[in-house]
Amino acid sequence: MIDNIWLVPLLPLLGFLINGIFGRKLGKNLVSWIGCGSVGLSFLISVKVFFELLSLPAEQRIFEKIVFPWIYSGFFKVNISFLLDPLSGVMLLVVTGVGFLIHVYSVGYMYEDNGFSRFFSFLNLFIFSMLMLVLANNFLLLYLGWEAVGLCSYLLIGFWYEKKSASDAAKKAFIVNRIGDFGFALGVMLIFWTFGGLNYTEVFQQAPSILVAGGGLVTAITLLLFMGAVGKSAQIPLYVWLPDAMEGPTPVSALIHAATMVTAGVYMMARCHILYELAPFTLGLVAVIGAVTAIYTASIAMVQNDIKRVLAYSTISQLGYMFLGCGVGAFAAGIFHLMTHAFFKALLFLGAGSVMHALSGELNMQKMGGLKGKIPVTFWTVFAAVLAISGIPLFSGFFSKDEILWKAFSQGNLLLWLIGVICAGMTAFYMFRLLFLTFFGKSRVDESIKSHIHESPKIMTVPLMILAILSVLGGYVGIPKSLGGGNNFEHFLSSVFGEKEMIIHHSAFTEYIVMIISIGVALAGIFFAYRFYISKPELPKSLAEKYNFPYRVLLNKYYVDEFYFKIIVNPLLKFATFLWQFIDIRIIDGTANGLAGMVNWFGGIGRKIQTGYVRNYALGMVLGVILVLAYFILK
Amino acid sequence: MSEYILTLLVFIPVAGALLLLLVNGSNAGLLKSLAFMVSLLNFILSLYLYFNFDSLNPGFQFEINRVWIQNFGISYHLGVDGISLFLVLLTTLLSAIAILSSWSAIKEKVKEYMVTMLLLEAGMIGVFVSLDLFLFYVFWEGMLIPMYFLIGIWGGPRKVYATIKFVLFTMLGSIFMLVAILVLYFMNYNYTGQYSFNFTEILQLPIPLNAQVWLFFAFALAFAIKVPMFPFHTWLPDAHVEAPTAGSVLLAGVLLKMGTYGFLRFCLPLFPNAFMDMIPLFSILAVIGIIYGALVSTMQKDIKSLVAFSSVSHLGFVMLGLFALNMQGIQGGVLQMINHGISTGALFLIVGMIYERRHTRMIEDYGGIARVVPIFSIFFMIVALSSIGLPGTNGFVGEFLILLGAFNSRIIYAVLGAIGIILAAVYMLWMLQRVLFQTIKNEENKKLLDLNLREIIILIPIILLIFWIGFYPQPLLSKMEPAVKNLLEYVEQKSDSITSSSGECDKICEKAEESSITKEK
Amino acid sequence: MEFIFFIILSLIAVISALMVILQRNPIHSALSLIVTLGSIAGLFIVLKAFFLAFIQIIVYAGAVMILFIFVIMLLTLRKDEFGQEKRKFQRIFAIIFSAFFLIELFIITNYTFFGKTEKILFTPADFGTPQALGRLLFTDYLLPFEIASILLLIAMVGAIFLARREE
Amino acid sequence: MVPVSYYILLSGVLFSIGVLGFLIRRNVIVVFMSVELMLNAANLAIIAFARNIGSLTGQVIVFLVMTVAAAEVGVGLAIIMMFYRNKKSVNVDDGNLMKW
Repeated sequence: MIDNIWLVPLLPLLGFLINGIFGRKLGKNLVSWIGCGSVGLSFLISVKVFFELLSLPAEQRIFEKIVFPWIYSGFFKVNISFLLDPLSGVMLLVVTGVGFLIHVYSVGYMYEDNGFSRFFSFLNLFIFSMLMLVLANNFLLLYLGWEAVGLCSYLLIGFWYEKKSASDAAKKAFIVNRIGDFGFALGVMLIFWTFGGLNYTEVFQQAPSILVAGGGLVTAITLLLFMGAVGKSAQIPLYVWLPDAMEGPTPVSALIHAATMVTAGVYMMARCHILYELAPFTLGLVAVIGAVTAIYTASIAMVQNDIKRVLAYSTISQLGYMFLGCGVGAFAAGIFHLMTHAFFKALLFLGAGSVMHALSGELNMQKMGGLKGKIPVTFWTVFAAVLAISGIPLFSGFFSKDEILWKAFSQGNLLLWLIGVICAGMTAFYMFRLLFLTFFGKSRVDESIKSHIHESPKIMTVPLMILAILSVLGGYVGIPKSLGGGNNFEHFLSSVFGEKEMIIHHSAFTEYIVMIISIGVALAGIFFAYRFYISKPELPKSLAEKYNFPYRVLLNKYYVDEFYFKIIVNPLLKFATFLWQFIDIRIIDGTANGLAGMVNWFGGIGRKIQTGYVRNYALGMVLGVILVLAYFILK
Repeated sequence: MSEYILTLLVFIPVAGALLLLLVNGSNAGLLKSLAFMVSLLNFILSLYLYFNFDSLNPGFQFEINRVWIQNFGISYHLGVDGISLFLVLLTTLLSAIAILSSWSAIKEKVKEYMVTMLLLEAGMIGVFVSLDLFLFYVFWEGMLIPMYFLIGIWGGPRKVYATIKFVLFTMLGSIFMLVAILVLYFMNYNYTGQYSFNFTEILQLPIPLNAQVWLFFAFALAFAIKVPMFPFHTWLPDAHVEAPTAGSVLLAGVLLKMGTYGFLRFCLPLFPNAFMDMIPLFSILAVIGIIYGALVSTMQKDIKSLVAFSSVSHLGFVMLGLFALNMQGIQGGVLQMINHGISTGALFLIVGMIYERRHTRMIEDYGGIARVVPIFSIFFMIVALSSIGLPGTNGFVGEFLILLGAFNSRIIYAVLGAIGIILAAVYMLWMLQRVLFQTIKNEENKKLLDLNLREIIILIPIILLIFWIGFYPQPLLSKMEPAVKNLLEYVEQKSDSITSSSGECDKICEKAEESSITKEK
Repeated sequence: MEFIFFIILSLIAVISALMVILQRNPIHSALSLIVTLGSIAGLFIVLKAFFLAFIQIIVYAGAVMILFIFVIMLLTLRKDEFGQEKRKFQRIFAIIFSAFFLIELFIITNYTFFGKTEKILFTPADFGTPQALGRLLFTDYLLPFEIASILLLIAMVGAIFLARREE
Repeated sequence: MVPVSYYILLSGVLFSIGVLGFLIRRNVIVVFMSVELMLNAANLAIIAFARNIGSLTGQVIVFLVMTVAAAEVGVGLAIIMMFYRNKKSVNVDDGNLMKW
């Protein structure tokens, strides 16, 4: 079965083509069957392939399949080919699994929308491109998947293209991604320049020999690739597009901006871990950016009122965590957090979607409250996810986040660990704030909607429940040794990341203390949230007035968008107008028309000689004779 | 048969044009279908060319070499190799599509229109297949005349200014080229003792370095104007905005490629040393072209001038590829020529279609038409993405190879060139957003009717080509590879031989100078 | 002896030439032109071109000048009013140019001829006679002769056509 | 024997007088006469040379020049007649239709 791995990406592609071309004529349920069926089938195949992979002994767990030659030019040989190893196996499961659940969910969610078939075709296209990205065995195919995923997020964010804000957000997402891809493309070229080939196996085998550890070249390659990751996974400089991407339908946010696409950067980092290990400077930078992004976006999330914006900022901050994990060298922990995050963040988004569904599109948390009784299933599933993300023990978030914090601590960079812990506290705070504002307290829902709040249909709640189970049990795959677990997740990935034992110079005891600190911080966060939003609801308002300036800064997202606009976008457009109006029309066209004008002017002078007086011409003749004679005399 | 195919390819449209002259001008239907039949036949013939093109032999194939004017040594020498094969295919394809697309667009003087189109096609194919400098020049200038009439008669409001500017710009360049051809002609006489314009013979001529530089600049000016490279590009937006749809499809799709083809076919092999010295200058100009073209097109108000400036940017990429002077760069350049022909040609077709319905090209007159004309917007979206160079479409393969080639030659050019990718996304998506998306404000947009069958038939082959080259460019690349490899080896070997033996060549150079003086007296 | 004739005739020629251009009345300038032509004919005789001298007198002085006088009379010209010259610089330039022209001729002549060709080569016996000229005309230069006759014919037709009275 | 250069000098002087007249006078007929004068000066020079080298060809040339001169006067005067008929004046400056 492992041989026809190419079936996994092919099915969503077929789904895309069928829904895309014949969508209108097929009718909604056939479209939904094709859409979900294709992803479901590829999920089953990937599960089977995953277990086949598991059955192989550790070091044989790598399988390449060349499908057909893509670009051959001189010694630049690249073909469409797939690589299956534990890392891509895990990603495969996450993408197709979570993807399938979201497909099922969106059948219910998007049922009334008349672009139904178009939505499903784009979703399938997205799954296809994400699978190409994950299964690629060379950097160029990775780049293809990379940009194709950017395209799908463009199409899906701008799905309701009537709304100007939606098409603006889509354009912004694509362009910011494109800036990241600019760096990524240069990285790929630099790799080709140094190694003469783009295949992973080739590059990673020759890497230690060709690249000098910590040298300029490897740092350049890793930095450029990281630039691509920053663009795609919305880290500090290029994160501005993710909050606006909430304009798209909620399942899109769940699938693309929580579970799969944004994690592409982390996957790429994990995939090129050999290169990154050779470039300590880049690793340090990655860790710092990860940590700073985490705490920065967590601070913004604390004051946002739009439920989806809160989740968007929390995604960026969790991604910051994953980069922090990779930055400190714990790639396995990063991927583990990626997996668990995919589960509970997708659940949160879908939960928010079903809340919106219930309140017929209401997004502002200030106009919610007291929904606990009315939509119980959504409440309990979201509650499970909130517990998981805040790092409460026994839930998946705890294991993966704690793993990263522990690895950060054990690697000795305490500052990063401290930032991580504070951020964990903030996460707990804003997640429970979200929970309390939407589900607890008195209902601030306005009258018209209040009457027909209803629980979402079964087709939406079943995926919620499955995701809830996953977000709870997901953590048990990687229970750390110190808590008696075999940490077989890391063990499983070791064949990819190599069996290097972290130099644990701390005893297990310190690990417990670290764990207790992080739990304590999380509980503190919850307590504050409880005090702010349940016991004394007016407290946040008074706090807001007192510290008005910081509050307003946080509310407007540190004015970063306006800053970017003023510093980059406006000058660029002004410069472009200048180029066009001044250089193009004034100078170049000016010279061309000027040349014509000059010829015209000379003509004018020439014309004046024709005075019309016969005697002038006589004079001219005689002058001519004189000059000729003079010439002969002087010669 | 294989020897006459190229002559047939060039002269069938001419025969078609003559045939059309006999048909009386009133029944336009017959005229149009006849013209389309001729161009279709020509396209099928070029497919024959494609299928029995032996992709292993790097030299010229389907060659025909007859004497044309004996005492001046002008020969009727046609030939096709890996590089020009696909350009010929592109020409025949685009001409057939252009004629089909002007079915409803052209109302008055249909006969003259079809005759000019067919003559234009003949001229264009002639340029790509002629291997005699004189013959090349004849086609190079000859092709200008139909284009002049196409823009001049059936163009938009400022058509006269645009077409005169177009012809004068090209003429200015080609005058210097003519002088250079004559200098080569006399040098050849001194070196071999008999007069000949034959390209393959002139190739053997070892030209000393100082002569090479001047001759290179003469040729380069003519081709740079045609490409168009940065300072000489202002004729392009005017010509495009004023040209009828079919005219601008051919103008963008084929005429611009003659400049880059000229660089590859004539400048590189004839003057390798000068070419290598000029790499920094031309690469910088190419990069400026890319960024300048992209930036300026963001601010355009008119869709056609936006697409025109975008082709300045795309051809800047092609030039960057050519001047990278390695396998990837040149192959990318040639492939990008074809891709640009397809995607920008399609863009102009699409703008033409919407223009036929709304009679305006201003972006702000549109908005939110995706709801009203879904099929049109899907095609528009796909072609726009292919022109941005999205992986999976044809643009990406060419652009990536070019940037890779530029990266291998000098990293800074690739980095600056890559900025072009971002800007490409900016202007194209912004335009798409303002045209297709957002809410419908304008009443007329509501009454737009979607593409009819004919228009869909026009666009289908293009969309197929876009994805075929995007996912499986091997047939094109493999057929190009021997020709490009041979060209590079030849240039390498010739440039070394010239630098090493430059002493001996100076003697020839002096002789050439004073002998050409004696000629004039 | 010959020299004296030459001096007298050339003086007459120069003075009458000046009179031609300086006279106010065109009739007087026409008459002085006839005197010039006569003096030139005299010079021809000095140069032993007898036949030509007579032709000069008959054709030029006789026919051409008569035409001139005829036209002057026909057009009943009053005296030229040397009115205000519209284009002032014209006169000054004219004088400068002709002076220049004269100087250049002097330079050329003395530069090329003075003192070099004093002696006369042999002169055939019937040098200036009509027989010699006639023989030459009708043998070697027959074609120019015929063309000259056609030219005259055309000139006549042209003159008649141009000067006919409109109906 | 009178040296040739004197004759040439004489014809030069006559010719310049003709040029002067041609440039100064405003009366068409006088201009025309000065042209005739220039022509005769040229004839004189030709005969002088012919005499000097003793060839009869010079005389044939002058003979033909005279026929041409005669034709020229015929046509010239006809033109002057036309000019007068149109412009009612003989002043050269009135013929300025060619003014830019």
